[in-house]
Amino acid sequence: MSPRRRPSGGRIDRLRTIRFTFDGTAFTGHQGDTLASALLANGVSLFGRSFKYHRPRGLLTAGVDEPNALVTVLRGDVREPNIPATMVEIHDGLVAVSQNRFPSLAYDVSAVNQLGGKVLSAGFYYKTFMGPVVGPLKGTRFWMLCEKIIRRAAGLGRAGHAPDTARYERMNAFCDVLVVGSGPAGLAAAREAAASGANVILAELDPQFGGSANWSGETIDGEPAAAWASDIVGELRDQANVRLLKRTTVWGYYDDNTLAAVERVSDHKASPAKGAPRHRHWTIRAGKVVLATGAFERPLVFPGNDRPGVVMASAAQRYANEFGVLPGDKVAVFTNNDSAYRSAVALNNAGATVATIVDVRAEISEECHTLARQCGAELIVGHAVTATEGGKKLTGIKLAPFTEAAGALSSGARSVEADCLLMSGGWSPTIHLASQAGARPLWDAELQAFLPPEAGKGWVGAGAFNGTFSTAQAIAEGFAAGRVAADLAMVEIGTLPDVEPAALDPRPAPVFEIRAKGKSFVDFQHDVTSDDVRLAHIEGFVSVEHLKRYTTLGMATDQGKGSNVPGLAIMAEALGKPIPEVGTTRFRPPYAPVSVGALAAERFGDLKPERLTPMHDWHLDNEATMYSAGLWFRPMIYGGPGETIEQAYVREARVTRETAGIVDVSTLGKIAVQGPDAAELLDRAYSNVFSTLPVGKARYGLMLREDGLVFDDGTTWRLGDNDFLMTTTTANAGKVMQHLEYFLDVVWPDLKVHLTSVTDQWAGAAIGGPKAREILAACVTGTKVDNEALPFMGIVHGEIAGAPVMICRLSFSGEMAFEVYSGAGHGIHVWEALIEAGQPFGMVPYGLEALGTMRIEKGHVTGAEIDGRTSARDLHLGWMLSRKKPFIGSAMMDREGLVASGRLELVGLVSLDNRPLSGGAHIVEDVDMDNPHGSLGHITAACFSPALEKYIALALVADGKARHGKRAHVSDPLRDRFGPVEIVSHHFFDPEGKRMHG
Amino acid sequence: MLITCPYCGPRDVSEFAYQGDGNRSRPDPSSTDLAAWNAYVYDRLNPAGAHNEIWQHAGGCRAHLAVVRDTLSHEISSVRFAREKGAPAHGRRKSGAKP
Amino acid sequence: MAEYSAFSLLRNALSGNRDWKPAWRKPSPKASYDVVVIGGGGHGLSTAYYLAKEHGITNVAVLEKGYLGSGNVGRNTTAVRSNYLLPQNTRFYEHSMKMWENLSHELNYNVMFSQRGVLNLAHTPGQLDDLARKGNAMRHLGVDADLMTPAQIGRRVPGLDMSQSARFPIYGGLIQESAGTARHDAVAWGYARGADRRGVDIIENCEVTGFLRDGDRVTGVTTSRGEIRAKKIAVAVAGSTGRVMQLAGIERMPIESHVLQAFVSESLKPFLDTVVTFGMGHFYVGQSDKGGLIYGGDLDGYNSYAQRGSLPIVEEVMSEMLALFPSLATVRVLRSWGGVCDMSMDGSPIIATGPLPGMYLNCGWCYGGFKATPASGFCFAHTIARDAPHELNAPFTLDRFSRGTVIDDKGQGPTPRMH
Amino acid sequence: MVEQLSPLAAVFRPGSHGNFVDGVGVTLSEMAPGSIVQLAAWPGEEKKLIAAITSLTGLKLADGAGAGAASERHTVFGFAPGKFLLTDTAEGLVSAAGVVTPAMGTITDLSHGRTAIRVAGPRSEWVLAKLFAVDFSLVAFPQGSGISTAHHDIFAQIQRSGPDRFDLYVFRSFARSFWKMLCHASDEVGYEVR
Repeated sequence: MSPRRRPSGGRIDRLRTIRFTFDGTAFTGHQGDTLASALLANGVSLFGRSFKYHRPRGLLTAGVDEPNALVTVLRGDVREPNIPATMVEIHDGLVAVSQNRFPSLAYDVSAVNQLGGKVLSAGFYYKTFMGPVVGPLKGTRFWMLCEKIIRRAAGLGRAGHAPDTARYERMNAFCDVLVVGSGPAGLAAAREAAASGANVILAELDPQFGGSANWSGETIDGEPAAAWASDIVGELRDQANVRLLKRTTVWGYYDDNTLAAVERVSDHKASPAKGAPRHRHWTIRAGKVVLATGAFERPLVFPGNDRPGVVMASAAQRYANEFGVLPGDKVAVFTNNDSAYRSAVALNNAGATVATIVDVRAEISEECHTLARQCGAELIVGHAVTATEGGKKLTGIKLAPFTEAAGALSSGARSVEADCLLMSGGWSPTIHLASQAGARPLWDAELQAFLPPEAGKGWVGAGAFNGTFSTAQAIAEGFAAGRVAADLAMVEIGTLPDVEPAALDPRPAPVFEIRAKGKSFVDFQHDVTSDDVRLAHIEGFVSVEHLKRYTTLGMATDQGKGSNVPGLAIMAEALGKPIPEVGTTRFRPPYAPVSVGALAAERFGDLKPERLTPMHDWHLDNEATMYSAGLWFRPMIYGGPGETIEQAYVREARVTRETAGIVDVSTLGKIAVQGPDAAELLDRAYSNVFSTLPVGKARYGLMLREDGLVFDDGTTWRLGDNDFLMTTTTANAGKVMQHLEYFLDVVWPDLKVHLTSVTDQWAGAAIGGPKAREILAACVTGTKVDNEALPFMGIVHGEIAGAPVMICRLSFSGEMAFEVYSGAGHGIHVWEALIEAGQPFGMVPYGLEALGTMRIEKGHVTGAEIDGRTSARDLHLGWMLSRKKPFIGSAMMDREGLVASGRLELVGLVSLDNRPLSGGAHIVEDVDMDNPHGSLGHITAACFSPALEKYIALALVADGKARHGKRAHVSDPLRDRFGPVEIVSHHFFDPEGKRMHG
Repeated sequence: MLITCPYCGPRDVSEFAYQGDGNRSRPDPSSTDLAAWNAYVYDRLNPAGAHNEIWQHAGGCRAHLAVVRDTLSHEISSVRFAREKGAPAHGRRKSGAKP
Repeated sequence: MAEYSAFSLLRNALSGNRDWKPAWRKPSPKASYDVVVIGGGGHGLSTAYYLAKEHGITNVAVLEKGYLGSGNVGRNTTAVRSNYLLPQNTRFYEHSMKMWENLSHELNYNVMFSQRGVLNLAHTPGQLDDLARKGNAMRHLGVDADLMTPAQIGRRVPGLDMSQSARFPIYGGLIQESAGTARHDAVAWGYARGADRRGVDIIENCEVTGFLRDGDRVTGVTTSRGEIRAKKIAVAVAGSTGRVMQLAGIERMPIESHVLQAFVSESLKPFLDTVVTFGMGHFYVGQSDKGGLIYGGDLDGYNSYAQRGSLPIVEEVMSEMLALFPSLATVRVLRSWGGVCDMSMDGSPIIATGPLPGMYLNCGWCYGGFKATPASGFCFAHTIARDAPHELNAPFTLDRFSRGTVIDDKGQGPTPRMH
Repeated sequence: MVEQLSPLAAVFRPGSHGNFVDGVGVTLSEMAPGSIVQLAAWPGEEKKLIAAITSLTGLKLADGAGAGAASERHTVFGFAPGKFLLTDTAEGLVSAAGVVTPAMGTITDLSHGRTAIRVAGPRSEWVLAKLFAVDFSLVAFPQGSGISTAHHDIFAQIQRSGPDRFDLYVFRSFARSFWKMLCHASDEVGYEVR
């Protein structure tokens, strides 16, 4: 048993010894210990270094508000930085290291920063490091040089770069009542709500339920409070309508009572159970929320208040009562309120000597006198601590007479030896979630604290959250809150539970700071001192937000849980205004830091699902290199051995134009447009006319946006009078669907049309080339495919290898081509039959690159040209704009800016130096490699054309059509490619369409 | 935020797609009044307070909903199918301008 | 007022830091001014500063509803860049960039502008071509831009998932080395101090409640601190444009107010010196000099003035961060907040005279306003002083929508949430 | 007739997986009905359409959002105003559905376009709650009824076909990704694929 561990008491299991290391040293602790309690038990007092001055720091708290004792937990190569030691449960094999120190925690060279003293005051960096106005360090350079050095010193823990292999999961939950916090108030609320049959979730951030009942030392109805709590938890655990979540921090209160919580499922284990996550991110939609989140004890601000050994009084009590650990042997207490007296008694009961209790108040209650006597302490009222002594560990304190009214010290200083100083500056209710929910806190001058306002619409509060510091009252409020939340009629609570000992007076003296010589810390982690707050005042940064931003007060990992109110109080004093006039802080999520992994949860490592065509596996089996197109995967090329991408696509395109090729077009968006007004809808949505399209035929259509610019294109097939199959581009399938749905539902609700996404219903294969028809004829049954039965844009129904197919003769490649649609479940079957039929002809499968090559040769547009800025005329599609009817976009498409000269128009380019062109290269009249300028436009797509045996491209060029036949240059400084091109029509190949019309 | 879809019941905002200002009325399709079209396509009511909006339950029944939602509190005071009465009636705040 | 320097810092430290003066005065509003600027954010303050400095107009008041800089200047993710596709935008933002480079000297206030580079990632060959198009467009306007190979990116940005098995593998990127970050609050405070030193009255906690009118002309404002008359009234309240214009009787604007969330992680030892953006979603991340990762993503996607975001976007942003940096799963989010963005119909701002006589309008910054702060103020001041735009803001008119001369860098059309 | 190929074939691993030492929490299977058809009524024609469904399948459908029913052969449920998903273990339902006249509404064959996955077992609600922001409790989601929802990009229609059993219809192209997510989510409770 270590020197500071008491032989009995607390929730730790002394029969179970756990081994862990801290900074490489092996330690032992017990089941139930936190890293903080275990190290404390081992006599460790130095836990970390502060941010700016690298001052040595010990444990200040026992919970989530810890600003000092931050560690990095290592799991193999995976680092988890900045975890408060108070929140780490030890387990066998735990490896933790301290941070922000070099070379070691005990000897940190950056501690020299403390010598900077007042030069490094708040905001000093705004006033210097600007450097010279001229010379090599002008502009931003001097600052950036300084910044390099600053960045080397900055930061707390170090993040690792090894991928985290842990699991994170998300869980959606719904309940009638969510109770946040399981202290006496929360337990009472949960019990009452659950008894009514309501679905209840009880969330507790600690590893065990009970809150203060676990360490208060009180008895409730004759039973130790911890036992009382565990009885209730036992009851709740057996109820089907109750879900108990421990190690669960409710960190966010979002709109409509959506609360976010993170459950640390496996952090306390050496390894998680199979399939179990490390963290589980709960999204809880609650009917009502009971906020029973308790309160934080506040530090007092006085010189040396950050020396290791100075600890919050309630935290010391927790260490003694909950963990059986004494934070010191010889204890002093410094307080402005009654609650610390109970802490002193607790430490005394646990075996510590309480040397002195220093109280700023001149007069204290009889109970406090009794308690001081009970723990054998010298009671020094009307005094304040003015300094702490010792190096990296407290050895004593200095005190002096203090008058509360004047806030002034007077002579008569003395010293007291102590290795631990308990401090208490009053309590701040944990109102963060209520604040997130929009409540504006109210200052209570009696309690010297911000209290939540009256219950909000979605929540009700109970216990210390409300500023109710009596356990008996808190239980009564919990009971009432449980009934309110469960929508039950209020009943008279019989008698208050009998809590011993009786509650003390909760009102502290309004003393926040003892002004004496030396650094007095307000924000411990960020080293913000009371002088920094006053400097902010002198410089006019007096609103609470300016104070925070200028001094960084409250911006540390503890988010100002302890420092906000003292900081405000010091500013208020400087301004000579009451605290509420300085302002209150609005709390934002998260209440406590949350791992990014937990929030990414089920999408960690799987950001987006993959969309696969029915033929996906075939492509992979046939050496396809896949290309991600949105969520889809499509073959880019089918690479032969040793082929480059260019060789592969040129081969695929060439063979297709010579004999035949086949490409998977299943990704095209497909929308079933059905109903008596289907044709009318299409007439309104497309710029061209569809109502005249005969059944059994397809037509190419163009859609504009309302603003008159091009939206999407595709073919639409008329399968019946009232039955159309619309195809869209792959990329815009979802957008087109939403666009049409919007018009049908909101603008034209009278049209009788149903839209259904049938993209996934159909597998599509486009087969093109001079032999395409012969290949089809060889495998299609039930229909002819000759010119008569299947003219250009005709549709037939038949079978391939026994599977029903629908074939439309249309062409993107410019060849005689057919799109063969089959049920997706028959996709591979039909595809393989087509491949087999094509084999005698030497047909090849081709990918997106060859598809792109052939469409460039034909001058067909895709998303690269339909980029949201081009008009139909820019793309030479003006002929598709019907003059016979209005359509979406028709009213806006002729605005002056859209018909002005100088617009970028689609052209073709031919490389005149026989070198490749690239998408994204710009076009200029005269090349200037050193100072590129005068861009006329840019290349949208480029390829080597096997049909033309040239490098060609499509481009958008200012007044492009007028430049046909003229020379220009590519200017691509990013890829150092410059060279001459000829601007030509975008119809490079077979402009009359002889090949596809056959 | 939860939106209570008249068909599907209360659902998380992530299931819905925002379609913007529900106060706009589309000019007659054959109208050539460019000012009216400009107002319809580009101008929006943008009140700080109750706002008539169109949302689509895109991750659900796909119906478009006419929603009245407060842009300061995010509180929703009414939801109905957009197609039932076309665009919702104006419930917007009066201008605070002085004459 | 004393100049700031290392020397003054030392001298004041020796006297216990008791002799500093307020960074700006706290005057009461006068009855009238030559120019009243509504909005004490970055743009309003810089406008006032340049009115005084460039045009000698010093009888100016800046009216701020809350505390100075309480809007988007203190809520953004601090990136400064000029990597735009369309020349109107690139020219304007590049002018801003040049102003940033001397801003600390100009203001005698270290705004910590750090040209650490902004890197856009490409995840498909097509995206890389798109970035090349943008980078070449920048180069043709004299703006620096370079493509990076995956190997170069891997060396520069530790922790990035460079594997080919990534769901969205990295094919390359476009870097603007001169881009970077600045300390956002310092920009507001520096301009405030600079304007104040030139005689501008900065009036905090002064909410405009209405406009004084003489026919169509605006002649002043009513405020929570009384009536203030002015010859010219400049509105620079991006985020609240809808609200303020409504006070002037203008109900409809080509603007929607949307909330954008931002996040900061706990402080980490700096490892990310470049601002990185993801190409398969809306995500960007940088690391501050204090060590916090500052990052954000997409708009929440609905009208809001609440400065409060929703949970689905939080999850989305975090998953995008891990798609790029899988090792950061153990890093913890410290704070999140929301800013209200003026989303315009084409994603570009409006800096113009009007829409009422006597009024000048600066709005529609979407989520790109911070980096524009110097040029916005510079151009707006010019527009106010001369009653005509500077050539840099000449394209950013209010009538460009009806005329069809929109400046749509993302090609999304009149769908503000998509810009 | 040519048999449909399942999009799950490559990732379908029959047997027990995950943490199944204490028994399997869920059983995952592909249902592969012969037919999946969408029926959609014109405004005001919904009752007639429901009657037609009854005449076709013998299933009685309550009036109201999401109402559904099932027999050995057929399942049906409403998933949107006036819209129903109807399945048949046999193929060819779309041609039999001629009882739905054009005056009533439309018929759309989705037999190939949707993949039907069954999640059954005591931990079904727990596993599905990981993926969907929907209250799966029996009170909120009664037996037989159906809903439309989404898991991020993946749209899903779900029918509760038993106290501990849910039938999910997802777009075929997403089915493999979805199946992998489902298996991953089921690891913790142990699952059997069959």
